[in-house]
Amino acid sequence: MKYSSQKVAMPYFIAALALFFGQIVFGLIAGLQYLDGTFLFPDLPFNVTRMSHTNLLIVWLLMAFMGAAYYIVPEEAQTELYSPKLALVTFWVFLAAAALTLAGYLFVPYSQLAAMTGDAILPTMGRGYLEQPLPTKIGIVLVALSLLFNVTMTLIKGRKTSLNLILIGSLWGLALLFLPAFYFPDDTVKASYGWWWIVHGWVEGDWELILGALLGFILIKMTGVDREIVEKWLYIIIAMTLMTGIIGIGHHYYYIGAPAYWIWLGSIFSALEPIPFLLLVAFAFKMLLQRRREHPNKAAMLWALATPIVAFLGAGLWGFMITLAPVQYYTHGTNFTAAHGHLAFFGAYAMVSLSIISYAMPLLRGREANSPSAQRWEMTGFWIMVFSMIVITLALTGAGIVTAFLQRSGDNPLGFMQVQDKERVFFWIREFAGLGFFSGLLVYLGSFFISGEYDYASEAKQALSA
Amino acid sequence: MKTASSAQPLPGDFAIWVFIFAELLVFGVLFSAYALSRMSNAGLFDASQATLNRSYGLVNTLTLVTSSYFVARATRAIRHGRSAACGRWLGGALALGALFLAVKLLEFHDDFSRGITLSTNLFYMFYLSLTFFHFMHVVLGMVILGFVAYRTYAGAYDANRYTGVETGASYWHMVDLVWIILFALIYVLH
Amino acid sequence: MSSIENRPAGSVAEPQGFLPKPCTAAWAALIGLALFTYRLGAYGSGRLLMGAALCLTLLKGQLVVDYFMGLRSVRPFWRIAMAAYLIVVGGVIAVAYLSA
Amino acid sequence: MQQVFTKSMARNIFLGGAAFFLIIYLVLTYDSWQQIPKRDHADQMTPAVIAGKYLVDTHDCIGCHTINGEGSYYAPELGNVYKRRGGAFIEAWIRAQPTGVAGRRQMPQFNFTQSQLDDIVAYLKWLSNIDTNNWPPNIQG
Repeated sequence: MKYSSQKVAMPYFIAALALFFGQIVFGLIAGLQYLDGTFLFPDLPFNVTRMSHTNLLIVWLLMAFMGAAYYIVPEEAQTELYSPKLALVTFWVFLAAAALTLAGYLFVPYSQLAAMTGDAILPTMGRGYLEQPLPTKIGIVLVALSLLFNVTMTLIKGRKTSLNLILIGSLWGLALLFLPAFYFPDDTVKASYGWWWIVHGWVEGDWELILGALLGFILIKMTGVDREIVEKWLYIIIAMTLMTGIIGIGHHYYYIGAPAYWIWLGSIFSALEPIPFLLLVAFAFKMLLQRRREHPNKAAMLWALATPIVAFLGAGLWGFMITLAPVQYYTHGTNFTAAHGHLAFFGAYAMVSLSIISYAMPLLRGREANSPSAQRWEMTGFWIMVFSMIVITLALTGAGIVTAFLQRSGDNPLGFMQVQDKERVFFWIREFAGLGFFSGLLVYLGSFFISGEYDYASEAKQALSA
Repeated sequence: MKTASSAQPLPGDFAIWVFIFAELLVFGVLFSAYALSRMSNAGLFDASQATLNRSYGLVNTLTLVTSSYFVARATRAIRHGRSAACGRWLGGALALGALFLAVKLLEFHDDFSRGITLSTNLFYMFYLSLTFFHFMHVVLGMVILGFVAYRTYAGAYDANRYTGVETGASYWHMVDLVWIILFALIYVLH
Repeated sequence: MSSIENRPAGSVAEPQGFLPKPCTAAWAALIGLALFTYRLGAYGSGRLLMGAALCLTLLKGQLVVDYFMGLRSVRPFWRIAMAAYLIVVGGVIAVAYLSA
Repeated sequence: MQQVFTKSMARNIFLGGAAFFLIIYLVLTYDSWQQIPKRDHADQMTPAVIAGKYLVDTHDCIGCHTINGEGSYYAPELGNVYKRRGGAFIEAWIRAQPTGVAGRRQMPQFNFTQSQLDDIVAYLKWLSNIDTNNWPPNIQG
């Protein structure tokens, strides 16, 4: 850490981890409700559990991205943050808004929440991931504007590296792509066509740019590889992302009422969407091989290298399996999609957030790296979480395949609940893997409470005596 | 002399070749998709194809091939250091590119006034998206060539420095190559 | 951008005599082939005719690759890669049309 | 020697490529916008349909159900539920919730009025007539 204003990243990272914890708790409840439909009903209906689970995901990722931006932008620009105070105020506003919204979900029936918050004036509620009441949505825009103002002003007065341009540009993209959240036409087909501008635009477009920038930053810092090489790779990767991903949005348009040509265009372009993820894997390992230093933060390196791999599995491989129109005809709207969503969100965005936290938190706490025992805890948490998430993915995939065969095909297709009953074994596996993930998360969080820093001298002595 | 020349790298900046191969891959997939979906709809494809005015396709083929030839001459000229000639050839190529666009727009206008859209049938879906996708490549190619021509007039290239010309030229030839296949596939084969 | 001074002079020498430049000859051939393909399409249908049109198209493609792009004078790998591309695409088209 | 793959070249490809595909997407979206009202019979969106849609949104139906495959996978597809079950069944079903059967997934009681139920059914009926390229594969959704 080179600039004292980078410290504002710390509350963002801590809040991100706390919200992450909350997300997993709601995930466990939702998983249990799949098995016991009366669990916590009617106090916590499934839809409320689910929206809490998904909204916490988005908020903690945004927290982590914002923290990362406040950490990276000054360091890249080689100047103090324009206004650390504004960043801190923004943090509290954002956290309070998130907490209020969550309380609204939990304690007020959704339709009443809509009536209370003026949804009738400008209807925006009732869409996946965008369940937030109107005031929260406006709050998100204001928070984003504050972040953009702060980092852009920092950029203007400082050094303009390509990495910083990509990061700040993609943050602008993130904010702009949120604006269609205020467009919710009566025509359901147009509404879902436009809903994908946000969801696809974020996770299969703009966020991949953020992912690239964060990973690029970590790799520059940890491997000491020449910035020119890293930035050139970054441009190639994000070029491939947008060149495949923009028309690739068509793979969401096959069966929602949009014209038939999307079946061809979406299939072709989305089939190419794994390419940038593959490039990301190649990039990360190429940088590792060309490294000019051995960074003591092994845990951060592990996160950074695993991110592209798991992202490739989740977004690339699992996405590819269901992206072609003839396949999606049977898997659309099944747990196969949920399987892909889980591994892709975790592998790409959760893991890159945890990577930057793993890299930056020790520095924010005044040490280059945590003590080896803390790192061992962190890496144990890493393996448990990654393994558990892969099991969750496989279980959901199994459930999705069962639906595709029993409910979607054959001469005598079964009804929805009949098929769900036959998938119980997969939902049990998912729930146990979820508990595994939760324990991994506890181990991971525990690593933050192991004190001490990386001691070069004793490590060197140990290495020599071994 | 022969052995020395065969060891030459690809003309122009290597980055453009990555781009060219990626584009060829996408067009290759699109062409294959067209051919494969015709398998089960041959009658529909042939009947719809018969409504196209093949002459537009021919004129555009001749235009683009000639334009590509001009660009080849421009590359040749700059390798000999004749930058004024290079600029003239590039200008001619750009004019032909504009002619291509004009003819194509005329054809699109015809199509639309016949009430044809992407949703009319599978053939027109492919016909319109393939030709429009290619149309956009011509536009992009002209932007690149225009930039190269401007740099040529500004004196940025000579007998020793002409990577830029080769880079733009390579892209333009790719646009030409794709059209040659597209012309046969969409307008001729049935 | 660095200069390219070590290109062999032979590949860029001014042509001597009355023979047209290779790219001019290629252009003339391309124009002729395009007109011919057009005529084939207007003439009728049938596997032989269409097969001929497809082959001529691939030949035109290779002419562009060799003489316009100038891949005749670079490492053979690239020229072969392009030829392979044309053959694969042409092959898929041919198979699809034959089994239609 | 030729300069291989400069950073500025990579950046130009990124900017040019992104702009290029964005334009193509905008053109396609323009066309889709013309087609969608025909495919979903927008002319049949009566005030009842629109009111029903608003009720479906503000009760977060897609928090458990899917509509044309979008939403969550906890409860059956609603895009074709009108064709699967018919209006009378849907009304009766919504009124009868929650079933309270032990262990079975529960749907809350929303206390809709009769006219609200009519609106919801009108919306579900409109949904079931959208041209979704023959999805879902069968009536089970």
